[in-house]
Amino acid sequence: EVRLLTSVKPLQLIAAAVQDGTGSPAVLLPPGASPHHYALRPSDVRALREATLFYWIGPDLESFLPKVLEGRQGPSLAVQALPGLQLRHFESAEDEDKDEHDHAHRPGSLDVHLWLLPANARLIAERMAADLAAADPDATARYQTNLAAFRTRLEALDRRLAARLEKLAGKPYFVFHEAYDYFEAAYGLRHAGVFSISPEVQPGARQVAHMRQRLQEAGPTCVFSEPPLQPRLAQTLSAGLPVRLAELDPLGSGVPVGPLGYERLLENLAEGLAGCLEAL
Amino acid sequence: MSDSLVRLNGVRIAFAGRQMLDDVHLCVQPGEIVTLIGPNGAGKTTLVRVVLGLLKPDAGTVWRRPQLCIGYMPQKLQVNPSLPLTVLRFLRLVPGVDRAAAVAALAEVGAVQVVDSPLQNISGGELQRVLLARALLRRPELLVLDEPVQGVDVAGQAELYRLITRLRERHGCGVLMVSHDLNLVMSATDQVVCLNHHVCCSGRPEQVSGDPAFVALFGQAARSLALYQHHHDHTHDLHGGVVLRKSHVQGPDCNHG
Amino acid sequence: MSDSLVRLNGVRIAFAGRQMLDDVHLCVQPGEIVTLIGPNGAGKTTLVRVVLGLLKPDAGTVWRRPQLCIGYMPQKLQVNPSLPLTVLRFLRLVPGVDRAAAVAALAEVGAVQVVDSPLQNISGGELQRVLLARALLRRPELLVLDEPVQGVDVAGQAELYRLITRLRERHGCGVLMVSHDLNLVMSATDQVVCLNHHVCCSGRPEQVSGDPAFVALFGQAARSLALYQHHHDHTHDLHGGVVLRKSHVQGPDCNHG
Amino acid sequence: MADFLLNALLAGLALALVAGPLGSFVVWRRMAYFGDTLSHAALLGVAVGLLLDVSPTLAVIAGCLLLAVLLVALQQRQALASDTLLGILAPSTLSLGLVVLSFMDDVRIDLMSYLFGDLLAVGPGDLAWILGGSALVMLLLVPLWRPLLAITVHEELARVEGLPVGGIRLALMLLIALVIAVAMKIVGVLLITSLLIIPAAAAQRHARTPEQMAAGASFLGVVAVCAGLSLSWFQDTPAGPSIVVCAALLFLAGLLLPRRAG
Amino acid sequence: MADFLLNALLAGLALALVAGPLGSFVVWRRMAYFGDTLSHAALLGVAVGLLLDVSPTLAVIAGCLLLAVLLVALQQRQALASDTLLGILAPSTLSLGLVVLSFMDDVRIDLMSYLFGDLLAVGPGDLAWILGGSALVMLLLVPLWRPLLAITVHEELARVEGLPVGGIRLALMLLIALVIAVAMKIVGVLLITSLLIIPAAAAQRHARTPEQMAAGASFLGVVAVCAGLSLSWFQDTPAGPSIVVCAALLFLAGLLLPRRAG
Ligand SMILES: Nc1ncnc2c1ncn2[C@@H]1O[C@H](COP(=O)(O)OP(=O)(O)OP(=O)(O)O)[C@@H](O)[C@H]1O
Ligand SMILES: Nc1ncnc2c1ncn2[C@@H]1O[C@H](COP(=O)(O)OP(=O)(O)OP(=O)(O)O)[C@@H](O)[C@H]1O
Ligand SMILES: [Mg+2]
Ligand SMILES: [Mg+2]
Ligand SMILES: [Zn+2]
Repeated sequence: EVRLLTSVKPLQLIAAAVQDGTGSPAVLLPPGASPHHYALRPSDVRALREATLFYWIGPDLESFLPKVLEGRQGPSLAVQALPGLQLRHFESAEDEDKDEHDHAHRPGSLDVHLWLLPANARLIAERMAADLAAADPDATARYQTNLAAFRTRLEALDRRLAARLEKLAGKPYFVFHEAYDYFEAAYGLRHAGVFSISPEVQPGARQVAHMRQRLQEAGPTCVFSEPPLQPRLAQTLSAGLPVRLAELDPLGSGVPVGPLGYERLLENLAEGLAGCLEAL
Repeated sequence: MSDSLVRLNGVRIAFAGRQMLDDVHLCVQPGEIVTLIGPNGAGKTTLVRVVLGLLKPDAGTVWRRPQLCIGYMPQKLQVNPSLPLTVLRFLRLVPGVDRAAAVAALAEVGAVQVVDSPLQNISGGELQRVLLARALLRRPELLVLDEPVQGVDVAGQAELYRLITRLRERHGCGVLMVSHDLNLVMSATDQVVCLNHHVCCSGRPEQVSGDPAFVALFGQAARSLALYQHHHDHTHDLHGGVVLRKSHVQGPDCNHG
Repeated sequence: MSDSLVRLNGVRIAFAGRQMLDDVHLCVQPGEIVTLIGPNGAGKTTLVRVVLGLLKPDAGTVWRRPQLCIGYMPQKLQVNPSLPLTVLRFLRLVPGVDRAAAVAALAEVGAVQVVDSPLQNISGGELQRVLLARALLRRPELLVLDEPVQGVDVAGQAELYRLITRLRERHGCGVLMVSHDLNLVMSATDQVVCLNHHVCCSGRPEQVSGDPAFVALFGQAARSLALYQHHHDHTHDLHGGVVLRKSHVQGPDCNHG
Repeated sequence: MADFLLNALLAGLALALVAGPLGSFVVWRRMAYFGDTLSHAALLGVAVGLLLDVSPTLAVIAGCLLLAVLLVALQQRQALASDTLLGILAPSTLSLGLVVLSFMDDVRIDLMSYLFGDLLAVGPGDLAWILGGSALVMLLLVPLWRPLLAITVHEELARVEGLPVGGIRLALMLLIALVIAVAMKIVGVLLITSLLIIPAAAAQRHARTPEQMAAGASFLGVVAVCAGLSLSWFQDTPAGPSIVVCAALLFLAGLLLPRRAG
Repeated sequence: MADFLLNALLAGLALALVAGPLGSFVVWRRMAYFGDTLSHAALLGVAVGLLLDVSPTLAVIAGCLLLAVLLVALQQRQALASDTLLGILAPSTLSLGLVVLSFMDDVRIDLMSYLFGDLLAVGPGDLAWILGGSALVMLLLVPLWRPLLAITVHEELARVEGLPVGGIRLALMLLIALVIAVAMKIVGVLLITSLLIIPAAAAQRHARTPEQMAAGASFLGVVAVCAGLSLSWFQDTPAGPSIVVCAALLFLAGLLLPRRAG
């Protein structure tokens, strides 16, 4: 068995699909743990050292990892550096309002939720399959089959989601934290507003007023939060408005680890979105 | 003893193995001025703190009349420097004191000019006077003063001692005082307790000033006050360790042992 | 004036609008004992702090001999209470002092028994002695003492004044001292400066004690020291405000004006 | 004006008013680190609360009150300065919380959300809590004021004069802890600790009595809240931090003014 | 023993040794809040660094040193206690950092990540920094020790005796700030502030001279590091917090022992 370790749960889910039948991948950060308040345990360091293969998103998300990885002998891959991956960068708020213009300015910081794009997941899975085959040549065939099956299932899922979410296009909804851009880009959705662009940066008064106004204008709408966060601002601002509060889980925290886990993650997202928006 | 304000019996206290107070008996009656004298480091402040209940003795009993109202003037006082506090406001921390009462008390101790100064900035002698004023404002039944005129100017010293004597007469309160001013003390005290870790001698000023223990302790300076001189019943080395000890003269107001 | 240790010319300082020092001239020569006397709140400590450079005067000049080594004993000292510090270690903070030297200095001031006690726990009089020992250990050219015997017992007071006089003879250092003990001071001082916001009078003890300004300030208590009495050239109200002012007697060592 | 802004303003003003007198005591008694320590203790509370299955809000408040009691107990036994004791308790409670959490495998909590509120998110329910709580604390402060001052001026003197020093000190700690614990969840620990300390420190320089300082601190806090919310509105900056920055500017301005004639 | 554990142990021991004397000064001078304040100032440094396009590590160190200078300047002008000044500077710098960040729309970075290290992540390069830095600080402390003590015992006395009080104070602040700034990034702010304060406070009770306290603090720090890492290894708890918990236990044990005969 090849010991494969990933930093966060979504990567573990992708790996589980590829490794199906030959082993089960492990994950470093427990779901819900925030990367910067996580204090390492010896078992974490040992797991990192002993894993044959290690995958993480990149220094933009798991900023504590580069230093720990210095002590690791085996290969490790920051998937954000995979060639061919579609990456998105945040833009400044002014640009969002205007129409697309040429992006001459410095690109903003990387949107690290890159696993929410099925095409990216496929690319990651392909790389994992190749690495696994190199590490464990005897099971090459198995990895290839798994990969092919994952690809097929992804295509089917992609079509299903596209069909399901197509009807939602144009329905206004708000997110608590800007985590879904990849997913939205893939299925032609666009949130009408974000409450706080990142947990550390609280919105200013005018932006909150702006949000409140948009919420009022939007009529019946949905506001999505991420499960561990307590969206107090969302609750306060939507008080008295025909607004439904619901949760979206971009990390798949509640999804059981297994070959179908990644698809469940995306399906849960779509389900969450549709479930709320269709009921409006 | 039911009419005494405070009574100590066989109090012992040791700091870090050094016996600081050894079998000390003391009592203060209403209307009586008791003065503690003794060399530096003799344990006078320690004894005062035991009387006040700020220090628990290792042995012996401390009895205070229930609900005894005490006015206390510590030997050194460092007021919290971050607290903006005028002298007036400091005095008005005593319940029921208004500006007029505070000014009157300051006038009595001769410090009325600092009434609006920040407490942390007044001079050493002025602080002593203000602390005394505060102790007075509480209309105490027992006034405890640890070196009340330390740092006070010459004219003020005599004035303050006279004030303390007047107070006793006016309000009938008991006074327990520590002092190094033998000349001023002797004339204004009912009972002198000469302390050097143990009570060397105690009694009326004229008794004490003639006591050999007293003379042994204070030597030259005391000679001018001493009325007569007895046979030494014990002697002290330079810093007051008892070299030889027999019996001591006891003050008339306390029965102990 | 090139051989004086410190020289003040026309120093003025005001706190919160109150003029605290008004046109004060002062100088200290090597081997000379200068004593500041005056009522509480007269500005003695303030003047000392100006001499030491701890306070900048509003007007006037302060000159100190370059590289002057000063031994200072403040009027009140609150040592950082969170610092564990024995008396010995405190004295050894002076460069080049070993245990033997520290013990010798403590013996001179009569506080050798507290050598290993925590500095924060020693009694008031003991602390005064330790501070004096520390000032001595620096082998200063100028010794500045603010009420050095405050809280010291009777025997110790005379002893310490004798020590200060001896020191001047032994090391030839200048001494600037604040004191309320007129009787002790007058016998051991070269120059007395009588301060009450302004210099009331200054000069040799026998000159000053006869000065009308001095008598006006100290009244009764000073009379026993005064040798003769002149015609008042100005009087003071209770707290030292100058009511009428003509010319003052100037000390012989300072030329100013 | 938007109603959320009105809520924020009212909550900010109420907190600024009550923070004036309480913050003065924080400055006098050298407890500047108290707020941060409480937020760390709150984390331990949450961790233990998870273990025992108690509501996190309750756990936070219990953690804060326990810490206050512990602090008073340590102060009584120990010669250490308050700030050192707080400096010990803060990392210790946080670390204990983290160790406890590490024994629980599958917890999904956003620890920070228990600690960091947002002034702009104050709803009508929160506002009622803050207004009611502030009024209650103010009422409790009235009879406590003189004894509190007495033990702050000089503890031994107060003890000799017959005041129950330990009890009064405990009452003060509990009062401050309660205000911080409640405000922490609603407006955030950053804002409440700043409102306690900065206006009081700014007022100190120009006050001559404790009452002037407390009132001045309340006043400066009110000014900071108004200015900060305006800044937030016109420059679209985060509300809490803007108030803190305005308070800091007021403090700096106070440094430049000459000290009030003593 | 695993090499990462060896690295952690060596780094922990070096820091514990140097934290003994430095931490004693932190306790004596009432700067327990200094570490936290520096971490907040560092955040402002990072935010400004992002604006000016400066390397974050440099920005962190610059922020910390600037704060130290600012603190010394304020202490000279102002009658406020150190802990109050720190209590003003900490939230102010943090808030200013947050306000600055809010002007940068396109930055969605995890600010904290620039500040927090982890003892188990210490690599050979970090270790070299820590060992070299600790040795250097120890060397610098030798000539500074006596003047530092003198200004800590009584500042006016030291000034009269001709010591350059301002300069010495600044030197101490910069030394502590530098140690905290470097250690913060490598082992985390939680661990370094705890190593500074807790062992020193525990040693104070039983020390009779400043040197005994500093040595005792170093010793207790070393014990806490060894015990904490063992706890972490055998119970699989996070390393830094385990050391802090062990240090706190040592402090509590010291409370139970009788105070050393004075
Ligand atoms: N808390 C303490 N721990 C250890 N020793 C102490 C403590 N308090 C006082 N002492 C010691 O006890 C002795 C007596 O102190 P005390 O203050 O009672 O003397 P005193 O008679 O008031 O002297 P003074 O006339 O100088 O004020 C001193 O030598 C002092 O060092
Ligand atoms: N920093 C200050 N701010 C305001 N007033 C001050 C300050 N320092 C001293 N004073 C005032 O100046 C006056 C003189 O104080 P100073 O300490 O010089 O008196 P002193 O002559 O030493 O008196 P004492 O004999 O009592 O020690 C006092 O009335 C005091 O209130
Ligand atoms: Mg005494
Ligand atoms: Mg004076
Ligand atoms: Zn996210």
